[in-house]
Amino acid sequence: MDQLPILIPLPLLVMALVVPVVALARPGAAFPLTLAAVAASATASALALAAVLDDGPMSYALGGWAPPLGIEYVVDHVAAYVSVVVTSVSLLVIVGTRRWAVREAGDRLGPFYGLVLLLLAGLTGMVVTGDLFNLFVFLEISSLAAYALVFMGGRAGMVAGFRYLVLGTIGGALYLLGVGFVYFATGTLNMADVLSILEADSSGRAVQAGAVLIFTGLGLKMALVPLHLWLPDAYTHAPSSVNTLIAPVMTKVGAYAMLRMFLSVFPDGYLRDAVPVADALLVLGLAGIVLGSVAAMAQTDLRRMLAYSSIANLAMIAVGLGIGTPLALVAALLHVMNHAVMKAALFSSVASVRLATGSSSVGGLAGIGRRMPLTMAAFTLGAVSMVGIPPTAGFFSKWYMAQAGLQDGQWLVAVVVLGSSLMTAVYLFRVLERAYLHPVPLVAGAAPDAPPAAAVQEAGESPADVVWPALALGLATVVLGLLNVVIVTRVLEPGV
Amino acid sequence: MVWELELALFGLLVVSAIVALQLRDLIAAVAALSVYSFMAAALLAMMGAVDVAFTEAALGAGITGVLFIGAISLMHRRSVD
Amino acid sequence: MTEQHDSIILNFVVRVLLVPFIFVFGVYVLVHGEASPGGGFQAGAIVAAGLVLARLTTGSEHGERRISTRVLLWLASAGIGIYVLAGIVPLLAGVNFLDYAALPVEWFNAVAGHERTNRAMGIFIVEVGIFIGVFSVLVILYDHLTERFTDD
Amino acid sequence: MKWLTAALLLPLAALLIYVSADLPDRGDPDAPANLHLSPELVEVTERDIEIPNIVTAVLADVRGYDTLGETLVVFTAGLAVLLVLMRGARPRDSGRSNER
Amino acid sequence: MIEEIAARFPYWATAALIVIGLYGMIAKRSLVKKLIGMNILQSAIILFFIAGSLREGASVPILFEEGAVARAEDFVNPLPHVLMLTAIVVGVAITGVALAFLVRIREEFGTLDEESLLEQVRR
Repeated sequence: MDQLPILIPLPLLVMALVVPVVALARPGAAFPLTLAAVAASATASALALAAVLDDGPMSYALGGWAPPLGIEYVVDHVAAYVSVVVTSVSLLVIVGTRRWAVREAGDRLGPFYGLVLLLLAGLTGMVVTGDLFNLFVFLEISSLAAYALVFMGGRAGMVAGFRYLVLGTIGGALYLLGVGFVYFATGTLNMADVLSILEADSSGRAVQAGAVLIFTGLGLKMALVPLHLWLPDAYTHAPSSVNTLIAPVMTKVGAYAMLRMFLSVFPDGYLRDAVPVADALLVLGLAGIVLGSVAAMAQTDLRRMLAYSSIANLAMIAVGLGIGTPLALVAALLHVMNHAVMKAALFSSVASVRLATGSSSVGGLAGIGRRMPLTMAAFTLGAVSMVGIPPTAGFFSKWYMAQAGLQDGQWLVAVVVLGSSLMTAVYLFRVLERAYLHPVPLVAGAAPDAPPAAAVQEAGESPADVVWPALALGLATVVLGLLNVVIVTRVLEPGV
Repeated sequence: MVWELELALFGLLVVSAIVALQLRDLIAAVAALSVYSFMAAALLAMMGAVDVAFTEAALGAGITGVLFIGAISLMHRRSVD
Repeated sequence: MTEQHDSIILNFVVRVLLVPFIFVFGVYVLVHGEASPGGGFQAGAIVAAGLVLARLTTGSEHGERRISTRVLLWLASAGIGIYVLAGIVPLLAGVNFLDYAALPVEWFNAVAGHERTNRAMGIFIVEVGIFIGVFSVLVILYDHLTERFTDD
Repeated sequence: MKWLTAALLLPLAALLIYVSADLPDRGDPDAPANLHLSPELVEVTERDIEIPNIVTAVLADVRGYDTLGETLVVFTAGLAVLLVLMRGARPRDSGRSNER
Repeated sequence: MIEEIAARFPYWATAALIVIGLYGMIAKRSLVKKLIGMNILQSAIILFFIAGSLREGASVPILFEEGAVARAEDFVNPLPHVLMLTAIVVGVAITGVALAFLVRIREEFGTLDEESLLEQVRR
């Protein structure tokens, strides 16, 4: 049981090496092997979470070299929690997108699933690591895999993938540069060690510059507002098997890395008093919520709409970090999970709709609610949670966030959070209205980019292995909403 | 080490970086990039980082240059900037 | 890039004199990486460069010299697999991941189980794994970058 | 566009140069980075690892997990190239996956 | 003045290189030039780390004499070297993938000019 921390990324790493080779001979084996690895990793994460809840944070010295010298894995409440979220959401998503993967990757299933595993290995590695440079290495693994997977998505995906690569590399380089400044000021790379040295003496411009550069780099990776330009195209044009996976988990881990900087790298209050990072996050976050929501309202393609809504929701997490009180951090962390689950539900159901009708435009959805009741039920649950209506999970993170804002005297936060709920309602309920209340069009070409009406008329429900993961994610928003008190008091509050 | 020599090399490095970015002929630009990498490797060796210098020469200058040329030779050589 | 150069002299110089020398140098860099600059990454790059040089002079249309992507992928997986195994074996022995001191390499030295030697041995094993992995991935990269033709 | 970029990058340049005044002098033996971990690494290499090249020892053993991650980056690159360029995998579905 | 230059010039030079590289990545329209800028940026960061790890009067981090007691002050700080070895390899991997993207984009669009690519996609 002492070995639990390494067992979180290890199955993914090992299987990433095995899958491409096995798939050369038996392409059909790629999917079950991938699934087994992700399931193993999810199990390890869950066990780690249980162990942390019982015995407190775990530290693991890789190679047996004691921490400041070697690399350390730190599994505390927050890390175990995020790792459980990432692995279990991706488990469901991978099941649900199998058909898309077969269609989109064709005879390249081996490399495809290898990259998916490496992406997840990178993300889980980032989550549990306690070393600044190790974070960079795993960040690059997951980013590189994501660039290639996005690039797979046809002509537009190619351009989006290349731009993603250029901007993502700039983000990685700025992060590395920031780590360099911190290293030259403190002489160490271990997060806990950096913290203790900075607590003794945190004066000096080098650390300030390091903090600014690290947050700019991570801001690029998590698509904070002026740096979000890569995200809409990448999410829209990525293949369905890919955006369903990266939209829920990828940027969330970037946000988590930022939170890590707050919690265990820079001393308490340093990012507020010595460098204006927290204020910048607050302002940019508020701007991002507004801009993302407004842009989402203007979209006619579901995937692009959800991409802009992702920007708004990530900005909400940034707002939580910017306020910086324990309550706000709890709200941000809760939103990390909630948004991962509901975005996965929404993207999965969009993938299911595209599988049946071949289109993801809002215009083409008329009457789809009766044709594909289960898929649209999942979509509705995700949408309701996204808007933030009480029994669902989305309500609680927004509620905590507004409360944290009011407590801190930032009434603007509460206003913007409430406003974002209204705007989300506008763009998502428009979809629901069309899906449930409009009749199926009888004339082809009712909307310019709609599929032929026949496609919607003939569309039945997608196969069970596509629908049920989406529905499970949709139901999870309700379950997690009901369980939120337990999650907050047992997992999050001890963690921040 | 004599720091003036390092300073001179750094100056050359900046010049070759600008040249690599401004050349219109892509093969020439890649050649300039290789020159840049080799000078960086020399500088790294001067600063006592022999392992890094070796790697930069083998991977950064060698392999990167080969991959660039391999990819570009299939394309138009002129860039529009 | 793949047209055949029919110069016998070029062919001879490169394939008989230069490439074997580069390969030997690469292996030297790998084996000597523990005492002097060098190691798996550099050796992999050098040997891959040697192979690329051979491809450049003689053209890669000739099937004889091609190592297929299939084999290269196997090699890459196996090479990095060696590294991961060097981490997992200590894990099975009950100590932390990548703790080379627990590697079962006593057969190598008479002073059985001496930790210092074990670690050196572990490093060597790992470097060999890196070498194989880096070499094969670089050749995959080169092959696929240069093999696709556009019509102009 | 070019001028906009330049306008964005000049503050960065100014920041980097402004901050450099606070970095340790070139070759300063008392810089934090030279005092904190580097002596331990030399000691540990001499005591626990039977190879003379400190960089190799630290690379492959003390920070061996970083190096494992690094080889995985290389492997990722290999898989990425296969996914993008593998022959026989013509983008026959690019039209379909590209519809808006 | 001279001392100031002697103590700081590596940082200034690497700052200049970083900015040049970023400029190439953002402002250049040719995708190949963007990648050249990316390589300049990566090398600049490597130089930055190594320049910061210098130690006056220290030698290459290799223990030459077996058995002789090594004094830590005799060696350059090895940790940045290790980190930068990793960074170089990561950089080459990214460059390789980016070049694969280029080849594929060239095949599909017939151009590597960013403006005309975006135009073609928007159409």
